[in-house]
Amino acid sequence: MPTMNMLQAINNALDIAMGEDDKVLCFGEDVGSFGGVFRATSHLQEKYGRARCFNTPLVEQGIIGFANGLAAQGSVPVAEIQFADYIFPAFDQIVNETAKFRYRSGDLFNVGGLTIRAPYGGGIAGGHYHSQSPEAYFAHTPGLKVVVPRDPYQAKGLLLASIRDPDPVIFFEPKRLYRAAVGEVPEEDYQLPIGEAEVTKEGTDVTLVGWGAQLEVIDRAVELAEKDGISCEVIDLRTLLPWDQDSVAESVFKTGRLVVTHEAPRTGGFAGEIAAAIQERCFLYLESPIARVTGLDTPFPLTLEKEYLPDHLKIVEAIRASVNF
Amino acid sequence: MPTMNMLQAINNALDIAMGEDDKVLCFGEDVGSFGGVFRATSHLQEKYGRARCFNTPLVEQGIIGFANGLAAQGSVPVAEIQFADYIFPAFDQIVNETAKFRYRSGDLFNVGGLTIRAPYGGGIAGGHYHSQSPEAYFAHTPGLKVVVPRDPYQAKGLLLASIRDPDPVIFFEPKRLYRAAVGEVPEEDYQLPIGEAEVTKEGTDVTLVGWGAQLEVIDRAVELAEKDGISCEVIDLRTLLPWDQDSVAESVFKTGRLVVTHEAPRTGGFAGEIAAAIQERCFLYLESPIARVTGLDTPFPLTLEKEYLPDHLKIVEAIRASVNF
Amino acid sequence: MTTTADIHEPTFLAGDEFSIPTFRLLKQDGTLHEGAKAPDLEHDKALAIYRAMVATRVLDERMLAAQRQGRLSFYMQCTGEEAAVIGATAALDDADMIMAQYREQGALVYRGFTFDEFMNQLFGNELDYGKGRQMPIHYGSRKLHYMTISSPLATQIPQATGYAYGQKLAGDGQCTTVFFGEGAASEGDFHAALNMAAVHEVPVIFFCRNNGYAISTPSIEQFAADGVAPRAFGYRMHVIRVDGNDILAVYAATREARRIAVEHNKPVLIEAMSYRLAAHSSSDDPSGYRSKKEEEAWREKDPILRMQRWLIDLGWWSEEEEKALQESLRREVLETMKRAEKRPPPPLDSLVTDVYADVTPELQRQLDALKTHIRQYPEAYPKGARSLDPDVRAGDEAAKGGE
Amino acid sequence: MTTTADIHEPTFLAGDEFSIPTFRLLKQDGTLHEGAKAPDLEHDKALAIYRAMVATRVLDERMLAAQRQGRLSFYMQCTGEEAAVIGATAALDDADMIMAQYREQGALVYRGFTFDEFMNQLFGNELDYGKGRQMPIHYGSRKLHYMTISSPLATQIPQATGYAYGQKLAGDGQCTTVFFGEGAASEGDFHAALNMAAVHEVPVIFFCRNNGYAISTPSIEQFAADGVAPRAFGYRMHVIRVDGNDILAVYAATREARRIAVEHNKPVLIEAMSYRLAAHSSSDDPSGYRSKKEEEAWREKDPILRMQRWLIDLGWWSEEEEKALQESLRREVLETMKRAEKRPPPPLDSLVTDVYADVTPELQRQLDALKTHIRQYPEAYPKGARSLDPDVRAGDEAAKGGE
Ligand SMILES: Cc1ncc(C[n+]2csc(CCOP(=O)(O)OP(=O)(O)O)c2C)c(N)n1
Ligand SMILES: Cc1ncc(C[n+]2csc(CCOP(=O)(O)OP(=O)(O)O)c2C)c(N)n1
Ligand SMILES: [Mg+2]
Ligand SMILES: [Mg+2]
Repeated sequence: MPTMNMLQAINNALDIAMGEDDKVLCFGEDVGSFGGVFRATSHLQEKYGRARCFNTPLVEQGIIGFANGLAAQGSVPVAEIQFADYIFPAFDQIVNETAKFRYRSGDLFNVGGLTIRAPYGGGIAGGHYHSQSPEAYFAHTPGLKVVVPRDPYQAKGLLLASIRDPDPVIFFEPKRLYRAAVGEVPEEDYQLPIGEAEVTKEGTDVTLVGWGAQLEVIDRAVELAEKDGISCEVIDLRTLLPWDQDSVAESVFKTGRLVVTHEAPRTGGFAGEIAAAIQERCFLYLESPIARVTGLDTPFPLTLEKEYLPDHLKIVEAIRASVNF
Repeated sequence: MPTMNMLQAINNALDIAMGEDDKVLCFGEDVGSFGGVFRATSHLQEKYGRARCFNTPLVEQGIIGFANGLAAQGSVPVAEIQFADYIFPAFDQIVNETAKFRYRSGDLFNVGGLTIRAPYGGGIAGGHYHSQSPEAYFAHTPGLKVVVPRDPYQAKGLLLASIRDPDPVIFFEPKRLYRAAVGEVPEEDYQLPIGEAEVTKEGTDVTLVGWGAQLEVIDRAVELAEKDGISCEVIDLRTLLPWDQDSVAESVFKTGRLVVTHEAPRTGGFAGEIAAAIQERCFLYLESPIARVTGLDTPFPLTLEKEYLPDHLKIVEAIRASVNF
Repeated sequence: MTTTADIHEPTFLAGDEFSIPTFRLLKQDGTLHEGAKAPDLEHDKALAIYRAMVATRVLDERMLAAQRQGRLSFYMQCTGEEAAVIGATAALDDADMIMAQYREQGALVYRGFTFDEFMNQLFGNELDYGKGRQMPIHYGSRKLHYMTISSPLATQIPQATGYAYGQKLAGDGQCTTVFFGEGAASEGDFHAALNMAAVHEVPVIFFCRNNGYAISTPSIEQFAADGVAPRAFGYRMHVIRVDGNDILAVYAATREARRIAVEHNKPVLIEAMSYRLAAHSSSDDPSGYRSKKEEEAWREKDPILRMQRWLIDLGWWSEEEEKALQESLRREVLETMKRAEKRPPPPLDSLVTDVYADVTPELQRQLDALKTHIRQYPEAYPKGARSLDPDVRAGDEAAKGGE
Repeated sequence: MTTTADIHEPTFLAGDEFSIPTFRLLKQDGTLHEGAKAPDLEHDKALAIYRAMVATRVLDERMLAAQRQGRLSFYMQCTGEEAAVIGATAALDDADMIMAQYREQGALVYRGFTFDEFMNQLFGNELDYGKGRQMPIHYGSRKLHYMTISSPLATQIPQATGYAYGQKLAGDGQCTTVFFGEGAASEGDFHAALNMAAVHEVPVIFFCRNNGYAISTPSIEQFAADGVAPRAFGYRMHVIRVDGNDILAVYAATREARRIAVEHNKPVLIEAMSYRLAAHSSSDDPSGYRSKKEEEAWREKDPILRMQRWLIDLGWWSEEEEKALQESLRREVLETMKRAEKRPPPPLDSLVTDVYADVTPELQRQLDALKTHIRQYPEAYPKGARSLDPDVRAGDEAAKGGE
């Protein structure tokens, strides 16, 4: 099996999707001949022509408006937002239009073909405009699906599934893994399920839930915790909306403890939703409060990024506190 | 003391603020001579002139961009967004600019003078574009303050405090109360505190938390519950960001039970944050799972609005379930 | 870039150097302007247009009255702008996509949306294609290539650019026409849409209805420029300004715009100058922001009367036919309204379907909990309860079969 | 509305009917174009402008080199656009507000931002006004009336309209100048800003640096029109296109624009035609999207060399002075860089201050928890730990005192 980094896996998924279906289009700022500022769309214009892979003018609300229209027409647009921090000018098109298109028309029209890709997250010394994790905004928006891959294998399988999913998907790519995460990725076409979490490690004492680049951080924390003799179960949520409550609840029934982590600010972050839903479903099984290890309630900082981030040390402390409650 | 409805109370607050400080300006779509589609800014242009109260072109991102600049310059803009459903074109200006202005400049510049007013919420047969409750998006955005009044008295005091607060405030007005809520409101200038919840009713068995128009709904539910002999404590959060955790936690220490309600969809709604934070702080005191009574995870409907809304019957059932857990 | 000329004085331009003329063919008395030539418009088509204009007017009058009687929660009229909307629609291919703002019901009437279809939406009953989820006037029709209306302004403009780009790739010779008001043209989405359409050479017609007001805001507070038309220069886009009350001019301009769009894959901007004769919506009272005198002056320019005179001059129409048409339309509106009002609401399940292609597990849980709750309090939720009652459901089915 | 003329043929316009000329005064050899007249620019001011241009160039070269050496995480150069930025700034009042995009450090240099101040921001040390929170090049200065840079594009454009509206109300005779690229001008915020400025008669100068590219995207894929200038017609706004590499033309045009803005409360659009000679940023390699030949052709139009020749012709400047200036600037950059690099980072508390005017209870809890955690693992957070260590803090204070 070939080895790919996450960018290559994404590029490969786009290549397969475009090769297989003429209706798939890729566009966004600098996406055309240059292949995107991270090069996720490299060579696609060469291979599939300027009509199907192209630069847009610099206007995110236009990119998503255009993409909504294209999807309604029956095309399968894969629109890139250069950084998730710059998705907000398109917020109205996404929240008021993409998310409600099928519902409001009684299914006469839909934009299910749409996938929006955006690099997101911190850890690259990007300060507050190249580091944000805005997933909670979209996870509060019925009609959208929100997917985040943790490694190259997941990225390819989930992106192919997102492109072909009958609903619009926001696909957040943890950009600090773009080149850092390398792994075996099958050459051929495959899909991973949307809406299903994955238990990446079984354990009995405490459940850890995260998504994207936090999985790597969780793994480091778990290594430390297991040295203390704490048996950890790790769940990659993969899809935030609709999220797989059953898998998390099942795990917590077993472990009685839950630690959720994300980079986004704590207040109103998606860990809150998970904690709220799980305390409701697992109330009598919980042996300690559900803990959240998150970013601070501040804009994303620069010089003190390390201090801000929910790293393995903060997570392991939360695990210990949970187990020793 | 004069009697006012909520619109009159808001109009009165704006009048006092503009009368007292030349730097206060009111603007937005149809806000000028017409006084706004709900008439919240009636007579302000007449009284203070076109330079200080005016119509803007129909462009929410421009209204808030303009308001950010004005606030940075030292003015005190009160910008109206005609319906909260139409705040999303301005989402970038609010989330990336308003919220981060002071932080990113190290306090060289700030937009603390800014207040954004927007009618919000359902119950007026408005369908999904005249009924939304988008507060959770903003409550996940450090740097903003989010305030929601429950009645005319609160509206005047909180709006005056918001205008004068050193931080930018999003002020959501429950529009179904605009004319429906009538009460005594002092003629003179007064402020109510931002960041402080209010216990509107004391009780011992269960704590109810809500904001805005839900307080009225909670009151109806509490009436029913108390007939069953359940003693309810009711808290109006008033400010969602930063929210008054201490008041809610203190109440739950006493009652051991919590029901939170809002109209917005459940998943990712602000009740999740409250549940997550309170289960963490009050874990050993909780006698039943924290319950959320919310809108469904759908766009806001029309014909079946009654079925969608978290009404007093749904709340009283949640109270009973909580007490009988 | 075609910047060739140099200047050595700091000379500022503002575009007032030239103004954009208005294309007109028909005078208010029904005769042609001097030097004007009517477009090819054969008898049947001319009458189809005219009938659609009258039908739209009658529908609007009756439904506003129904709203006033409390039978309907909300309504919006096209009154005064029928020629702009229907003239443009008639110049298109019937399979061209139309993306409207909300005041373009005339386009649907012209394309054959029945009064029953209108009423089902207006009353949000079980036959509404939109399943009773949107406020009145948010029509949509897949078979008539009319995108379901969305309340947020201007969002449909870049969507039209995207839709038309898809049509260009599909190579089916279709284009998209997007309608919007001069107010909506202030939104950022307008700028995005026009620029992208020009850059990507998209067959889309941007049809701006400049009716002088955005709710209470007069166009003089909307923009300082001479209307919306000069913006086209900023994108290098073809543009024409047309008398929006002149059915022949609108028709001719749109036909030519469509030719440019489809044959050359070039977007076109049309600015139709008209006036919103009615209130903004049933919630609005224009006396707060404009004078009766101004309204009267525009009422004299009524586009329907203008076309009627032209048709009568041609011998294609008569007073008697007019009377008969009006009467039959009124009757039909009232009858369909009665039918639609009585129809039951959409079933409870429609609360959670179509959020996604399939109902998610969480939505199913929420629906199940809601059903349990409604069974406990059926009187409190009559609409929801009725679709949980098997007898009622059976009755509904039988009633449907009977029509 | 000034629509008077009528036409009876459906004639479409596209604005190509007239093109927008370019205002130029200075030729590349340092002499004036025929018929051109240099603006009043006395000796001292001319040299201040020139020195700022050279200082900007030197700063950019050195800091890019520092980035390449890994001493700096990121950098962006103004190279090639110094005349546009500094010529405009020099034509303003020093108390006028400037809202820049990110490539306008020349404006700060001209206004007297010291190399120390630059370096503190670039290294995000404890003396950075921005407290180390933003990426390098996000400068701001309250005393120099230069708004702190924000990465999201075009957001500053409507803010400038608002700021200038406030200035107009304050009646202090100041205006605002907002810089942005031809790429950023595609954003919806651009449209909002210009339209609102025209409607509300705001003293703001919209200064578009058209440097041919937005990262890899050439302007031909950004818009189909002849640049950004013709958009002014859509708002009825004064506009001028100027050779952005011509310091005299930029200066003269901006001075006149400021007069129009301040005396008549009218916004003005200036489009300065130039070229980004360097990469987009230190993360970019332009060889992937443009030719060396194209770059070379523009290098020949270097704005600094052009001004230098003009100054030498006037006898206001010499080769020796040039050499001395370059050397002293290089030395100064290196020295200040060394100082700034060594300075400690901002204190841990700066993570939570300035989110609000006062630290909220929840932020205080979060900070306290973080401090406890860092005390447990001081080696893992050297920057955070150092400000928790009382010895280090005392040492810092002493060091500061010593300078
Ligand atoms: C984004 C957004 N902002 C505000 C509104 C509220 N609103 C509805 S119609 C309208 C005026 C529209 O005027 P115009 O575009 O000129 O169309 P007209 O009503 O004149 O046909 C406004 C402000 C909205 N629907 N969407
Ligand atoms: C809203 C937003 N979208 C995308 C970006 C990423 N980005 C940074 S600079 C840039 C190109 C800007 O080009 P232009 O405005 O022409 O300025 P120039 O770099 O040429 O000076 C892009 C796309 C951003 N910073 N903000
Ligand atoms: Mg209008
Ligand atoms: Mg550029």
